[in-house]
This record gives sequence, structure tokens and C-alpha cells, in this order.
Amino acid sequence: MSNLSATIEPTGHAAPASEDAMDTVTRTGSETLSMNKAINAALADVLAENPRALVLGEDVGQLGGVFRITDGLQKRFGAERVFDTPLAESGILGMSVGLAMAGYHPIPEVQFDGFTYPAINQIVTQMARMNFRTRGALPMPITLRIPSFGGIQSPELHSESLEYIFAHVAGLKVVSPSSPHQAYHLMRHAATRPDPVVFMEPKSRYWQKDTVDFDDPGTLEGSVVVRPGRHLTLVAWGGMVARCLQVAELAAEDGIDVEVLDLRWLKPIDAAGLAASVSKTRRAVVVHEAPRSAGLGAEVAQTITEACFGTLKAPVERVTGFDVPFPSGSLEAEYLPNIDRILYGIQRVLEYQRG
Amino acid sequence: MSNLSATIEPTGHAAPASEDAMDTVTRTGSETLSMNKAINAALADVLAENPRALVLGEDVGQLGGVFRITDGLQKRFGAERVFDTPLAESGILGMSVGLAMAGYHPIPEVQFDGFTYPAINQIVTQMARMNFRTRGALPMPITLRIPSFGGIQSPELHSESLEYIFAHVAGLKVVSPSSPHQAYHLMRHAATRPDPVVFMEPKSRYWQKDTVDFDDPGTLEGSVVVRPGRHLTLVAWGGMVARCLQVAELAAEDGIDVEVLDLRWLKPIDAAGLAASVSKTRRAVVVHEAPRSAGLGAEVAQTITEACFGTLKAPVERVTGFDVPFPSGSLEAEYLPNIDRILYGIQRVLEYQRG
Amino acid sequence: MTEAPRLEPHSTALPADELVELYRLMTKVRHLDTSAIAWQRQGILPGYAPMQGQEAAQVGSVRAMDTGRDFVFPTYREMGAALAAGVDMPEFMATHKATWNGGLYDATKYRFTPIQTVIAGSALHAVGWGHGQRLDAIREGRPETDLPTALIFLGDGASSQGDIHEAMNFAGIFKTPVVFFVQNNGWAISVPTEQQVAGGSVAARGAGYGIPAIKLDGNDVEAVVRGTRAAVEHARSGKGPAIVEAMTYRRGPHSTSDDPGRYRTLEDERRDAGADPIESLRDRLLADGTLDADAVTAIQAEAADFEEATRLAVQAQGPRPGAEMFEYVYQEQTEALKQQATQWREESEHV
Amino acid sequence: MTEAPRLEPHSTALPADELVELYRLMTKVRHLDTSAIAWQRQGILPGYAPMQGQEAAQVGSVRAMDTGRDFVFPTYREMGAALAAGVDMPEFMATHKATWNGGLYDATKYRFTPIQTVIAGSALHAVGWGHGQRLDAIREGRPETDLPTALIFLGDGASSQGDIHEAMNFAGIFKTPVVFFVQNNGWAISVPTEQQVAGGSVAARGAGYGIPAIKLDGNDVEAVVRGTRAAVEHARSGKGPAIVEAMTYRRGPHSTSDDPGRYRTLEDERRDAGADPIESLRDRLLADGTLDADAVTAIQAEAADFEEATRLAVQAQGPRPGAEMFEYVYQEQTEALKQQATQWREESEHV
Ligand SMILES: Cc1ncc(C[n+]2csc(CCOP(=O)(O)OP(=O)(O)O)c2C)c(N)n1
Ligand SMILES: Cc1ncc(C[n+]2csc(CCOP(=O)(O)OP(=O)(O)O)c2C)c(N)n1
Ligand SMILES: [Mg+2]
Ligand SMILES: [Mg+2]
Repeated sequence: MSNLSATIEPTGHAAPASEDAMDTVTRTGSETLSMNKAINAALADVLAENPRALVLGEDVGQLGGVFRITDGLQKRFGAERVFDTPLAESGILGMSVGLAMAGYHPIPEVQFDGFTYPAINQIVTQMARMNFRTRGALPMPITLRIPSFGGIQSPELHSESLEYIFAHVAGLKVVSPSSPHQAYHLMRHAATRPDPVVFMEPKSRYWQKDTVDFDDPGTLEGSVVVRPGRHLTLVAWGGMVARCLQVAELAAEDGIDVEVLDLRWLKPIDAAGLAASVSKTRRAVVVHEAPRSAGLGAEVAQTITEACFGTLKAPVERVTGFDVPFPSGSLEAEYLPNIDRILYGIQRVLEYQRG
Repeated sequence: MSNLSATIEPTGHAAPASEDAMDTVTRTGSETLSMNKAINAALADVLAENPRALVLGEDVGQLGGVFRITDGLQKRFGAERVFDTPLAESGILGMSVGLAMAGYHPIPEVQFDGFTYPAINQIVTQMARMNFRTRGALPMPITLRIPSFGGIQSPELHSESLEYIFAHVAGLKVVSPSSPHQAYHLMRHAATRPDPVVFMEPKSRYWQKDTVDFDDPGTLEGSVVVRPGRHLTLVAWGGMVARCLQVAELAAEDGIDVEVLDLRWLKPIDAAGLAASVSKTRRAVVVHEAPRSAGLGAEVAQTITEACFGTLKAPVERVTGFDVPFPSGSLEAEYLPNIDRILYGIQRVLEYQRG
Repeated sequence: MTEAPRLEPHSTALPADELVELYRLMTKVRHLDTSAIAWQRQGILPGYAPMQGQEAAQVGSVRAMDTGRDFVFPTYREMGAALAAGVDMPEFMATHKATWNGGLYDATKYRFTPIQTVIAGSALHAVGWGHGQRLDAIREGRPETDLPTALIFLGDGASSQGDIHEAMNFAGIFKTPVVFFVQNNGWAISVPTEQQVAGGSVAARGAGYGIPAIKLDGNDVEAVVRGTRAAVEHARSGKGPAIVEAMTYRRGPHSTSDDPGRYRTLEDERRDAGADPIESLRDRLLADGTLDADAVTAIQAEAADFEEATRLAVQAQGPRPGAEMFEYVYQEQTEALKQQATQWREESEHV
Repeated sequence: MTEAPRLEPHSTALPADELVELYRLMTKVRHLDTSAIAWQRQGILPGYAPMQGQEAAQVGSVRAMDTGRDFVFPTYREMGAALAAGVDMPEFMATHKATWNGGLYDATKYRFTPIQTVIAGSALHAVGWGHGQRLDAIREGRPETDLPTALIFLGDGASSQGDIHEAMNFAGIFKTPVVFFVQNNGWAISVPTEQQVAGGSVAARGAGYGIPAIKLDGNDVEAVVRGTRAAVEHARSGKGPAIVEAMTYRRGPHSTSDDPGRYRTLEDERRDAGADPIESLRDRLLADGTLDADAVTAIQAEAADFEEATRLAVQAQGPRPGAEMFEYVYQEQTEALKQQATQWREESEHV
């Protein structure tokens, strides 16, 4: 059950927009929400609290976004604060950089992962570097939302995993929630940071409902162990966390006690969290949707190996997408790490013999 | 001493352009060349052999490129085959995709690494995928030249290492030469392939002279051991290979026999070559200019670990750029892996004790 | 500064038999488009991007091309153009069936590039391809006055992308034989053209590049054919690119997962859609006696048969073998990828 | 379709004292520019991007702004603009000294963004910042008729980039208070404007976006000031963006590592450069008696003093401590980065 303070009840009118004083948002208790609703609630709260927070992008206004993540926000906060842009991603990101320079906190949306590419120049050479270039004079409090990853049989370039770029770029921070609870709290956290955060929303989890506890966000930094276990650590993020939890259930039937670690922050990576888990389990498999070569799994595996080399029982295994373009919907299940392939990966680690 | 067959002697006139028959290019013997001259020679030979090869980019025509890599080519092959474009990298790459569709083999230049970002959309979503999307009907024989990496105290965004993107993208192949000999032969190889190859030229080596043996290209695929050694493998590419060779000389004075492996192909990575070297030395350090997090060093390290886990004496060490934007020239030496830092890395590996 | 020449519609009116042929094609297109929406509801297709209202624009523009040597660069909404270009429809629908991204058809055979999901992604390809036609002529010593020409489809929304600007500028500089064919259908998903196109008209951008442009009624197939013919004539003759802006209306939802009720009313649609391109052509052909009611019925029956045959083929279309994921990445496959294919077979097909 | 209003130069002629002030500034700029080339040869600066010939364009356009509330978005060649905006010159030169990319000056203090190496990279920032000024007015309940305005510098070469198109279109749609100030100096490194700008004029692009534009003699500082004032007036009053195309000439090499002899002759330069903006202003002020020879000498001496002081400060400028690499990446530094900073200190400073 959720208790919303009167100030954030949807009114159908634009919120008073003329003062910088912050509304206090108090959601208490807990509520069962889908992830898309949870992000929507977080955005509403962020907009209510910070009159300089803005939402912009293609179709985010009246339509509420193609995934309805911004549903109702324009109606409530006005077309000045929640607005559609022309169809140009470089424009959206470049404009966000300028709005940040003017003291705003833009929350741009790129409609689908694959359409971030036209904006990469503004993201990498401008948004990520402006604080550095200006020696802190022009910080970039920008929260870039990207519906990400596959799993819903989308058309071409609607299922990409872009962490391979973001996680490497100095000046960015990158986070991906795996549950409605995480999504709500990580969005509120990200959207109040003074640095640019790329917020990668796992599309395949948008409609999954779960409890959001408004009173206890839990830790907001680093990774979280979402299932403790003794024999092996499965590391995943975004939509793959749920799949790894399924795998852990199945493995348990065979007496294999799998720990599932939700990495959450893809930049910076929680090296301590990884080390803590794997120094206990002494075996790890990292799972991601992106192609294997030079994917973030390599960084995760190497981070683990650096910390746990002396105690690791087997090399860290990677179960990932193949080194092919993300295929059409009918081949998606062949491409994405599925339960079988993850179980094979676990088996390889468990059966590993030093050669 | 080089013997050029008459057909490729610069004449100042456009080559006969009306037939598809190939000129045979025969350079024999060997010659001392700087890398920029070696690439220039390779491009000339490619243009002479294949009337459908084209060179395009900003200032590649009359100026011969800001690094003179295309010097003289317009004069010799005509302004139809070697031409300046307007100042737009997405345009250059998008146009190259279309030229490839029309049966040409474009060799576009992006003037500096950092200005590849505006073209990333065309590179990743179009050039790399067109063969896949069309089930092989529209292959993309495009050789994308990018003066890359740091080391010459350039202005901002003129010193970037972009392999973190290219090495992950299915459909691309990526190579970086470390010597004039490699540069000549790898360019001739790359520019005759039916698939897109990103050719990353280490700017800091452009003016270094060395022998190019025209008769014996050596192997063109995979990595090469440029200095054999017994105690430890240093893995590098581009400008860092020369630095690692220096380090190996210094280490030898302390009785440490370092093998230096020039990775060359950054996609696909030569897993077998890495395994062969490290299964012998049982210790490895990977060196690159790019920031450490999610850099290609992670893939190299993990590839080694997967192959050699049982025999490795220490976790693979990474000596890399820091997780900061490539800084101004006066700080470049602080940022790039220098001899000291690589020696420290070697030391850590040699002194490693299982915890 | 070059003054952009004005582009006038081609002077020759269309003969009656050509109009009938266009009516036949547009009727087929409408049938198939309406059916594809139904197929999505029936679970035959996971999704579809309807093009109702744009039949005249798509069929008419392709009609103006020489499909034997020109090349068409579509977006994701060009079913009508594909059909007019002769593309195999089940192979085209393969994209919407999620069988193969881009479609299963051979792009070189139909001279019709694969379906493009990246807005504005193909415009520069057309410019490069067109430049290749110029280079071919030069290499072969032909005069550059009868060039194969590229037809670039783009929407009002796409006009906002940087790539469209770069394509227009490159085409202007290189005098490339391309026609930018803008279907201004009033909307980019939920965003109306007024909030998209500063200045209000994509055709009006032409002058700034020295590119002649024509704005025409995209619901009138004869206007589309004649306008596009003029543009093609200009481009083909070596004078450089041309722009056609066909004013039309996206009568359906953006895609089968869109809900237009959120951003426009039925009243808006009735007011803004203009004449139905097919009904108005039919009425004209009936009025001037070119067709009678029986002929119209026959044409519609033919379209229904075609729709039925297409549906059967689409339904019969099975998924592609997973091995193709590995096969088409490169012309020269890598060892690393071969190994992944092997692992995939072992783990997924248990071979 | 909106008709783009024509932009006429501001009606008020510049008073004599303002012209003298401009002459003084331009003389300083010329001195410093010429010196910086020499400094590069002497090894004081590793590189420099000369702007000789563009003094009137840069000084004149900044003069038209209200530097207390407007904001300037330069490229890498705007030393003259920076000086006119009051930016500390040694801090500006820090970019060319390779001390800090972007310069050491405080961008917010001088309302002058850092030096931008990405061609066209800043245009959209200006649009975003300008949109912020509109939002400020709305939030504060002020009418949108007296808005802080952004000045965007771009070159003829930059006009080819997609970002410029997106910036113009966004600015047109959002009626953003920005002035696109194009220094058309004839060249983008080795590529002349004719091979760069299809249609021949960047100002001519304005009409396609409904943006008023003016093309003026960029070597005539009064023309620049009055043209830019008109543009700023338009933008400031809430009517939306404006474009100024200042026709000028890059008299020097592209940069100190360029060799213009490879792509243009001295004859070309003599023929195309037009009037020297400083000499012609001096002649005018001497001719109408505003200045006499002594005053000119005094102004030049003042410029020489300024140059000397700047040189000393640039020479004295030491490298920044390496620790700053780690300090400025984020506002909230990460633990991982702190650890890297520690490792750097240990290994590089042996601490
Ligand atoms: C680069 C890119 N950005 C965003 C999208 C998502 N998207 C698909 S269609 C569309 C609207 C396109 O509008 P328009 O160009 O007018 O074509 P129409 O849909 O009207 O045919 C959008 C935003 C995309 N496919 N590609
Ligand atoms: C995105 C990008 N591409 C290429 C370059 C390399 N480059 C630097 S200056 C320049 C020419 C710029 O011409 P113009 O815009 O006319 O400005 P000008 O140099 O004449 O001041 C080029 C190609 C760059 N800095 N950024
Ligand atoms: Mg549209
Ligand atoms: Mg210029």
C-alpha cells in the first residue's frame, strides 16, 4: 500500500512552476508495481522535487513514450518541463548538454538502445567530458534513459546492449536496474546526481510486477547479491538477472547452490562486491546479452580474476550473446543466453580440471 | 632497395581508368620507409591494382591528408578516385556504404580518431551489418583508415583509442600495424578483403623508419611475436609495441627475458597466439593506451586466462591509460603507460604470491 | 551562389492504361496493408507498420523510376513501394514476421535495399550509390547524362536527422543522381510536422542546397508520378539531386503497437487526411469511363487473391536456421566465429 | 509554411569612440595572433590556430552581445572573440600550450564555453542553453521578450555537419534565442567553400528553417556589429534564432602545422582575401580624423605591451599537476578512480 503525500497526487494541472523551492515527496509503505510504473513514479517524484528537472525526447510528451514510462508527466508538470523534441538523437543529447549548462537537470530519453548511436558523439565527446574540460565549472547533471537490451522480439536495432561503450567512457556512470524496487530507487538516486548517469532500462522487465518498498531503498551504490549461495557466483545485470535466478532454482534441484549477483552499476564496477562473493564461492560465471568479444563480461571476469586468482577453482566462464548482430525475433532465443547455455557454463566451471 | 615496376611509377597523370582489368603491382626487394610512406605506397598499389578502389575523406586529395598518407594519390589516380568530401564523418561513412553497394571498394579516412564518433552510427548500424542484413547480397568491402592513439601531444580528441568500440561490433574486423613493414602488407591485405576492416594507424609511429620487405609479407592473420622471451609475455598493439620492446631491453638487463607479442588484429583476437605464448611464459602483462575499465585489455587478459588458467603463475596484469579523458599534451606522459609503469606491472606479476 | 532551378511536374499526362495499372497496384497494396494489420491481430505477424493513405505516394514514386537500373532505398514503411518495385511480398514480410531483419528478399535482384529501421540511415547510402553511377560512367567513358538514379524515401520526422542534411549537402556538392522523396504524412509517431520541421516544409530546404524541389499532393497518384518523373529526369541527366515532398497522411497508427488516440482525435484524422488516394482515383476512372463497376470488382478480386496467396506464404514461412546467424556476419568467416557456431550447435541443438 | 523574415543590419551607425575601441581590440588581437605563431616557432606553444583576417568578424560579433548575460560558444579559432569577451589570455592560450584542453579559464565567469575541437560540437549546446533561458523566463514569470542570447561560432566547413542542421532545426522549432554566427573564411583546411557548401551560402539555408539570415562583409567591423546586433535583437526578443554569415578569409595557415602552399597560391590569397579588416578600419579612422598617426602608434604600443605581458604569463605557465586528471572527471569521484590516482602517485611520483 502506498501513501502519497498530497503534493504529488496527479492533478491534471501543471505544477506551480515559478519557484525553485523544492516540493517534498514522501512515498511511504510499499506497493506492487511493474518496472515501467516504478520508473514513471520515480520520474514524477524527481520532477516534483526539483523544478529544474526536465524530461525530453521523442514522443515523451503527450504519448508518454512508446513504453509509457513518461505517461502523464506532461499533463502534470506542463509542456515546458516534459517535452517532445524533433527526431534527432544527437540533437536531444546536445540540447541536454546545453540545458545542463543553463542549470537544468535534463532527463533525456533515447527511444530505443540502437538509436543511441547517432548521439554517441555528443555523449562521449561532450556530455562525458564537459566537467573535465571545464575543470568542474560546467558539470553535467544529465540522466540519460535508454530502454535497453533484448528479450521482447523487437525489430532490428531495438535490442542492443550498449554498455560496451558506456562502461569504458571516462566521465560517465552507468546503471541498470533489474526490478521495480531497484528501478524506482536507482532512478531517484541517478536523477539527483551532479554527474551524467546512463540509465539502462531492461525492456524485457518493464511489465514484471514486484514490490517496491518506498521506506527502505537499500544500498544504492555497487552490486547486490539477490540470491545467496555457496558453490558458484552468477553475475548478471538488467534482464539477465531474472534468468539467472531461474537458473539458480534449477541448479538447486541438482544440489548446486548458486549465488546470483546483480551487478547494477556497470560503471564503476563494484570490484569489492565481486571479490567478496567469489572469494566465498570460488567459482563464477558472468552472463550478458551482448556479444562476447570485448563485452563487459571480460571486464567482470578479469576484475574477479585479479581479486581472487589465488582461490579461484576455475577460470571465470562467460555465457553471452554470440559475436553476431542481434538477430530477428524468431532467432532471439538462439542468440540470447538461455537457461541451458547458462547451465552448461555452470557445469564447465564446476567440472574444470587444471590442465 | 626497391624496384618498382613501370606501371606504378608516379606519372603525374591519372591512371587509365576505363577498364576493370587489374594492373599488376610488383614491388620487390626491400626498402627503408617510414610508416606513413609505407601506407602511402600500399594505397598506391591497391589503387593501381583495383580500378574500383577509391580514397575519400577530408583533405585527402590535393593536401594529401593532414598526415600526408594520401600524398600524391590524387595527382596520380585522378580526382574521381581520390577525393575530398565535405566536412562530415557520418557522410563519409554513409557514402562509403553506398559506394560499396555500387561495387566499389572505398578506403575512407577519418581525419583523427576522436572524429570517428559522429560516424559511429553509420559504422555500427550500417557498414558492420549490411552483409548480415542482406544475407550476403550487399557485402561491404570498406577499409576505414583512422590515424589513432596518442603519443604526439595532440589537441583534445586527437589521441583516442577506439578499439573498445570496434572490437566488440560483430561484422567488423580491426587491425593495427606497429611497423612500416606491417603497415604496408596489412594495408594491402585489408584493402582487398570483402569485409569491412578498420585500420587503426598509430600516429606516434608514422615517422619511424624501418625496413619493408616487399618479397615476404610474413603471416597476415593473427598476432606476431616480435621478440621471443621465456619469463613473461607483454601483449600490446599500435604504438605501445615499440614501448614494450624498450621495456623488454631494460628488463633483460635485470635478467628478465620478456616476450613481446604484437596483437595486430584486435578483432578477431588471436586466442591461439596468445595461448601459445603464455602457455610458454606462464605470465602476461597487457599494455594499452585506452582507459582500463572495459578496455580491450580485459578481453585479452580473459582470453589468456581461459586458455592458460591451469598454468598461469599470476593473474594477467593490465598496464593501461587511466579511467580519465585523454588529457592535454603536457599531461600525456602521466596518462600513457610509460616504461616505469610497465616495469612495475612486470614486477607485480613476477612477485605474485597466491594469497 | 547557385540559384536552385524550380522543378515543374513532368508535362505529359498519364495515359488511361497507366492509371489503371496504378489503380490495380494501389488496390493490391491497400488490401495487403489492411490484411497485415489483421495478421498481426491474429498472431501471424508479431508487428507491422501500416501505410494506409500513402499508396499513391509509394506506388507513384516507384512508377517514375526505371526499376531495371535505378535503385530504391526504403525505410520501414514502404510496403507499397516494394510491391510496385516487384519485391516478393512474403520475402518482404519476413521482416515483420521477425524471420529476418531487413527482409528475405535479394536486395540486388529487386534493386531495393533492405528494410531500414534507422531513421535517415539509408539516405547517404543512396548518395554513395548514386556517386558510384557517376564514377561508372566516367570509368566507362559514357557521358554523365543518362545516369541510373537512386530514390530515397524519407519521412517528415526523418528530415530532422543530421544524416539527411549531410546527404543533401553531399548530393549537392557531388551532383549525385538521387531523388529525395519525402512522404510528409503529418506525423512522426505522436509528433506532428509543425513540431518537427522548422519552416514547415522539407521541400523548402532544397533552395539552401541549390537543389530543385517540388511539393505536391501525395494523395494524387498522377501528381506523384509526374512530379517524381521531373525530379528523376533532372537527376538522371547529370544535373544533380532533386527533392520531392509528397503531402499525404498516415491514416493508420504508427505501428500495430501504437495508440493514436493518445495524440490525435478521429476528428483530426477526418479533417487532415485529405482525399483517399485510391477512392479518388477509382472515382476518376469511373467518371471518365476508363473503368466500369465490373472492372473495379475484378481488380478488387484480384487483390483479394493476391492477399490470400501472400498470407499462405507468410504463414508457411518457418524460422531461419540458427546457423545463419553465424553464416552472414562476414563474407570471410573468422575461426573464432566458427568455434562459436560449433558451441551453439552443441549447446542449443544438442548436436 | 512560415516565411523567414529578412534581417536588415541594425540602423544605428557606430559612434566614433566605439570604432576606436574596436580598432584597439582588433589591433591587440592581431598582435597576439601574429605573436602566437612566432611563439609556436620558438617552442613556447606546441601549436596554434591563427585567425588573421577574422579580427573584425570575431571582435565585432562579440561586441554585439551583452557579455554580462549572454553566452558565447566558440570553436578552436576564436582567440579574437575570447579577447573581446574579456577572457584571460594566458588562460585561453593554455589550450595551445597543451596545459589543459579547453583552456584554463572559468567558462562561467567569462560566459564563454571552453575551446571546442569537435567541429560543430557546441552548436546544440548553445541551443540547449538558449532554451534554458526561455524556461527561466517562464519559471520566473518574465515575458520572453528580453532573453539572454547565445552566440554560436561556426565555420563554412562546420556547416556540413549533421549537428548544425539539428541545431538550426531545434532552434527553429523551440524559437531559441541563439545567433548562428558563420565565419565563412573560404576554407576548411584545404577544402574551399565551393566544394563544401552546396548552394554556396550558409545564410541561404536559413529560409528552409524559417530562420532570418544576413550575409555581410566580415572584414568590415561596423557591418559585423550592426548585422549581429540585428540578429541578437531578433533572438533576444523571443522571435527565435537568426543566422549571420560573415564573409571573410583565413589569411594564415589552418594551423601552425599546415602548409597552405599545397592547396592555394599566394596569388589566390591576394585575390580572395579582401580588405584587411584592421588596416581598412585604421585608414577610415585616420581619413575622417577620428585618429591621428600618434594615436595609432599609441594603440599599437599598447597592443605590443599586452602581447609582451601575455607572453611572459604563457611562458611562466607550468604544467598542471597530474593529480588533476583524476580530480575533474566527476563531481562525485568514484572509489575506483581514487584508487587509480593512488596507484598513479605511487608509480609516477614515487610517493
Ligand atoms: C534513429 C532513429 N530514431 C528513432 C527511431 C524510432 N522511430 C521509428 S519511426 C519514428 C518516426 C518516424 O517518423 P517519419 O520519419 O515521419 O516517418 P513515418 O513514421 O511517418 O513514416 C521513430 C521516432 C528510429 N527508428 N530511428
Ligand atoms: C568532427 C571533426 N571532424 C574533423 C575535424 C578536423 N578539422 C579541424 S578544423 C577542420 C576544418 C574546419 O573548417 P571550418 O569549419 O571552415 O573552420 P575554420 O578552420 O575555417 O575556422 C577540420 C576538418 C574536427 N576537428 N572535428
Ligand atoms: Mg511521418
Ligand atoms: Mg572555414
